[in-house]
Amino acid sequence: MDLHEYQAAELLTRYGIPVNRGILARTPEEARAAAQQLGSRVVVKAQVHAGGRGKAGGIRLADDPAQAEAVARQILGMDIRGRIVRKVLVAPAVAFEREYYLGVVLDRDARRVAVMASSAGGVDIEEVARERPEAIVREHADPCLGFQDFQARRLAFRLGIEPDLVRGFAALARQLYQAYVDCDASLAEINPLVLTSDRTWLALDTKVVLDDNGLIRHPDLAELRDPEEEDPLEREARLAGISFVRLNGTVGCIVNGAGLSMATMDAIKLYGGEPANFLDIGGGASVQRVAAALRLVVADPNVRAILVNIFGGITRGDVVAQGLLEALRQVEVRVPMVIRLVGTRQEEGRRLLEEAGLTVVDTMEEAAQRAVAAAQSQ
Amino acid sequence: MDLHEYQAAELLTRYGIPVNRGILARTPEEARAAAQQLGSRVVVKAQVHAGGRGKAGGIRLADDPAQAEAVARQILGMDIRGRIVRKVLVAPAVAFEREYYLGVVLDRDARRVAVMASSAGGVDIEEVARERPEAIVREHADPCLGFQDFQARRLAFRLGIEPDLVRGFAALARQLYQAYVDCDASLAEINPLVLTSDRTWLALDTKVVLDDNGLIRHPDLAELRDPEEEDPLEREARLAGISFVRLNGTVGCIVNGAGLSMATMDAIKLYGGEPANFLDIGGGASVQRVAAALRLVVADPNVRAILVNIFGGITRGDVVAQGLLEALRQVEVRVPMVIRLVGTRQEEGRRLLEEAGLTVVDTMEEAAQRAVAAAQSQ
Amino acid sequence: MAILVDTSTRLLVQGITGREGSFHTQQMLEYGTNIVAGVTPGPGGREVHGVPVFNTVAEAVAATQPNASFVAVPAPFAPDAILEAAEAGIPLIICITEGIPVLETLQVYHAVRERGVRLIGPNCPGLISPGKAKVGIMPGFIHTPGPVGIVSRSGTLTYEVVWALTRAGIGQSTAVGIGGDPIIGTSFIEVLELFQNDPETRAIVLIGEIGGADEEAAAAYIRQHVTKPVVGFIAGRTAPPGRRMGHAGAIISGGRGTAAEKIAALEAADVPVAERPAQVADLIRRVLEGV
Amino acid sequence: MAILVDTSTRLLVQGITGREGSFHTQQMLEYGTNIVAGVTPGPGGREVHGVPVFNTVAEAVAATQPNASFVAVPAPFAPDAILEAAEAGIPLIICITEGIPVLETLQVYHAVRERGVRLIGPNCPGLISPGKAKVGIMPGFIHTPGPVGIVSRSGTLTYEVVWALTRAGIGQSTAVGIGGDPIIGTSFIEVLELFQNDPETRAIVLIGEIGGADEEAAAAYIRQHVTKPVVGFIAGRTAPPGRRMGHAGAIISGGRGTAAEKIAALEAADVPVAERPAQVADLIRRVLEGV
Repeated sequence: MDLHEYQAAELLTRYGIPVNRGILARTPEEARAAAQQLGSRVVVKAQVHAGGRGKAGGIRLADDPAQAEAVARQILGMDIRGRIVRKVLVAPAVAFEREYYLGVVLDRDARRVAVMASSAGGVDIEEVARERPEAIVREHADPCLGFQDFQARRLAFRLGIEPDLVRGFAALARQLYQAYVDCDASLAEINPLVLTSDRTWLALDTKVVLDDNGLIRHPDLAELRDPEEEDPLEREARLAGISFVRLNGTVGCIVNGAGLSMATMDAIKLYGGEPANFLDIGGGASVQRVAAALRLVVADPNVRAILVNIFGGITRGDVVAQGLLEALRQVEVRVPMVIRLVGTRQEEGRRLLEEAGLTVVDTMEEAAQRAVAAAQSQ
Repeated sequence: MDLHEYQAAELLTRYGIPVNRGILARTPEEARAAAQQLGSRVVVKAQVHAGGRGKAGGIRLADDPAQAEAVARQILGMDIRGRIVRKVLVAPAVAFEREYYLGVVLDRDARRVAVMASSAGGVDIEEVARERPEAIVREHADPCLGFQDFQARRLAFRLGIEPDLVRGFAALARQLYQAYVDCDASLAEINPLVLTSDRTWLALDTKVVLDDNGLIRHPDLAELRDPEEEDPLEREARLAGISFVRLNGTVGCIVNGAGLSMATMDAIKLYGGEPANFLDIGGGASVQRVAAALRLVVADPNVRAILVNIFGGITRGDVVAQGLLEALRQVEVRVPMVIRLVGTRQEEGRRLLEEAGLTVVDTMEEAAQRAVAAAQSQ
Repeated sequence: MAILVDTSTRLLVQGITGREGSFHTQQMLEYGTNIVAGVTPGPGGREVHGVPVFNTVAEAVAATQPNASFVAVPAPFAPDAILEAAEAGIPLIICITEGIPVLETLQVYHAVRERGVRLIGPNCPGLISPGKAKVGIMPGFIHTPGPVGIVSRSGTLTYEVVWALTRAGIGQSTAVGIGGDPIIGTSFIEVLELFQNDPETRAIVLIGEIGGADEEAAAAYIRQHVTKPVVGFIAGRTAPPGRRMGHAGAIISGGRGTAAEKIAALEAADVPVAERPAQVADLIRRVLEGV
Repeated sequence: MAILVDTSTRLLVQGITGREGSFHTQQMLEYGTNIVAGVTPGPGGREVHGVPVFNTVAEAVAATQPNASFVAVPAPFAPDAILEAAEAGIPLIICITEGIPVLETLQVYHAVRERGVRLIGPNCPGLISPGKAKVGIMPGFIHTPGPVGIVSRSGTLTYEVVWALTRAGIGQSTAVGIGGDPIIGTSFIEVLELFQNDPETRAIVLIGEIGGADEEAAAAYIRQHVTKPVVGFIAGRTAPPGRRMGHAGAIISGGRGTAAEKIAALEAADVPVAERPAQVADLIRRVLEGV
């Protein structure tokens, strides 16, 4: 789950990290008042779950309250990568000497949490990672002892940070790590972390992503989810326990299992079609889930055909078939539908579906071919 | 550092442990008011850093506020093992079905923290430990993962706790362990932990001892030190960084190093004397420390002779001697004093002391014999 | 032979009284797996499908000497259950639980390794040695004994491949679902090593997905250490780039993890990669005939 | 020969710019110890008594290849310093710092063990192989080379015994102060084993104190594994019973830890126990002549 910048800032502040927090505004007038209150040159930043805010024009400087109101008016309502900006953060514009990068993330390959830092902070950090990987230093936290002070200092020394600033940098890195671990984060990042002109550390922009699986342990953090930011379909999917990603093709997919879902999409592509979505209904194939999945797929106007691929496994084929039929009674489907069903007693299930006039096929390949053909003939 | 029962109760409550907390009272009238407020039969308990409160009459039941006032009057001012009772805790008298014991302590031999429990809680737990060690079950916390839930449950099952009560007991044991670790405790104990007549868990008496070395990490806990409870001499010793334990003999000791201090006491005893104290001035032998040590020793009216045993080591003997002489200018000593001094340039040191009219000897054995003789001839 | 589980497996089921635990206990018993005990903290002395239930793993171990444990308890309790089994000395733990926070799995990962215990999963379908033992949630009927070892990060996709093999008349020695979480107890490489050393296994199928670099690591391992023929399948050729995990995610992954890279790595290790799950059966037939 | 430190020791001093670190660096250099580097986070490129100072242990290791580290940093930073040295692969760490919270030492204890590193201390005087190397805070001049190995939980009391031996003309192979904290990195037993295997050591002095059960464990070890003569001294015969650590302390210690019990355990292992420190010299002379 993504947090907004202002939420991440509040969270990291609790861990002692000095963040340039600012004031949240929902209207241009609020932005003006915020700028007035701050009494300085400000930066107005779109609060939206989309990357590339800066390049999209979602981050602007304003010299005075009037200008803050004006740029907030431009930013609010802006569409950034499909997300409408509904909030801006108004923060003091800060004079700084240098920009650093500091981030905490799981390193799957090392089976450890990695803390990474660079003296080449700012928007081009990924370019730095590609072109000068040695400019990014990293330490792996110990599985038992965590991220230790000497490791934090070592990051600082390796970046050439001056001795009098090392302790502060190390403390900050450890606070960021602690926040990451305590909150079950997937990512905790400060970019840029700046050294201000009076030689203090300040986090200008922060990013925190939480592990969805960890939210059950953190009800307070779960409440930070912003309903305004959620696509209504994605919200429905989440509440129904369905993994769903909307794409641009014409063949809607309903599959059980993430790997099989991807393989099904691959097969659609292989036979010349384009998947309209990734959709994994998870284990089993309850009426409720299948109905929710159908609703998600038919809500997409691009969908010209639907492919249902259920490898029922232990679940009996006739039970799955009954579930599908029941779901079809709840959701109106106006495009052709191809069903592929495997499971104990799959023949019985197939018969039930065919009796209801549905197209049932034996293999995934055949299903993909038929669905692609159906979509293309619409 | 010992905490009072009421302090321990407050601390453990913060960790979610249900403690029969009660109200602190400093006068009989306050005890009466507390009983009135509680509105039930109460128990009035001396709050004093001494064991065996119960057997000394420091814990009494009272049926009503008037009786609470009366028993508080008896307990307040009582001398329990040399400690004057200045506070009592007035807590509801609780009806319970069974008494358990639950404790967390470092197991030096296992190099692990041990969590121990017994269904034979109450004052006789140590007798149980001696006579039926199998009645006490224990688990060692993992150095990396801590005290795990399955271990806590296992303690409960091994005590034969009914299934519906296991989860509550396990939660409580883990909370006690967490409090122990978070606070750098040396001991965290609930005795008795009772199962009330409505089948809920309640800590009737709690005990927490903190690791003095850990207090630097816990300024809030360091503030819980009760100056009323500290012997003025022990307080002076603590502030001067001196380890000091008062005993009943006549030969006062001033030694550097704990092991050497004990060996010096052993030598005094070996030659027929009785040490008046254990006193370790720690590393080096600064004027300040030696002066403080002299003050501590001469404050004891039983002291008939003083033995100073300094193995100066790297510190030069003449420097130690000058320190001793300076300390003697600050503190008036009216009993004979035998000094044994070793260190680089010990001869020079010895000469300085002898010139000042002090008895200086070469070996610890000789020093002990002379000091014992001096004390006995007084 | 087979790997990890066979007729000598004495299985413990943790969470046996739960809905999942009870259902799969029945399914596994029906398949012929020797389930010797179950654990659920609570009233001891019960039975589930004729299997005795204990309060603690220690008790179950003392009474019934299991040599493998199937963990089917909900996510909030699963790490503790795994550690309880590991501490009790059970050498093989299969955890099907999904939804465990990854930082908890990370702790468990290192703890079980330190104790010399093998963990399969979490969030995996388990494993099956057809005709010998099933310790998992996969449908038994799609499997048939034979010479092909299967190792996969996926669940239903594995069933798909197994089903294709079985329908093509090609049996399996053992099929291992290692799970799709970012941190899993046992990686491709470790299972490949077991298959390499298993006399019954004559060919290996590796089923991967986009994300992470385990397939690339497996390819490097195959190149160096695996002499038996391996056939691959990678799901996610057409998947859009996954959610970006900030700059940090991009830095740490170094842009790896796409299907194209995984396929290239496998092909560079002489592992033919199927385009469709069913094609795996064709490729396996070819390599088996070539052997 | 000698144990643990000798002329091949290349010492790193952590906290070299501090008051203690700087003073003892000078003292150890004067004794002839080969100090190759110091570490203090801060301005690098300095020198202390001619020893180059680095910001991190990793840098110091890369530049100067130390094989032992002397940790003289204050308690709040000492655990981190020990772990930094351990992580950098330094195989022997001597920590003189006192006042480390015991639960921190406990973590460090397990972490260094896991890394195969030997920690002496904390809160110990260090160790010395007379005439070869001094890695500690003991006065060098009281020592003289010879055949007696010393292991002790105490500081100045050890000096007392060493001084008695030296004055009696009996030299020492190595004297090791293992420290008096409840948790220490290296126990009596491990040092006894080293002395047993050291050809130069012909007799061993064990100096214990009341509290804990390490002396009893050492006695049992001596009985089984030590063929060289051992002489003991236990301080605290007349000490009053220490502060009771609640019921839990009584339960866990089982009432052990008194001087009488320790002496009885040693005597049962044929270890003569001196009544006075100076008497150790007499007993050692007797066993050396008996050898």
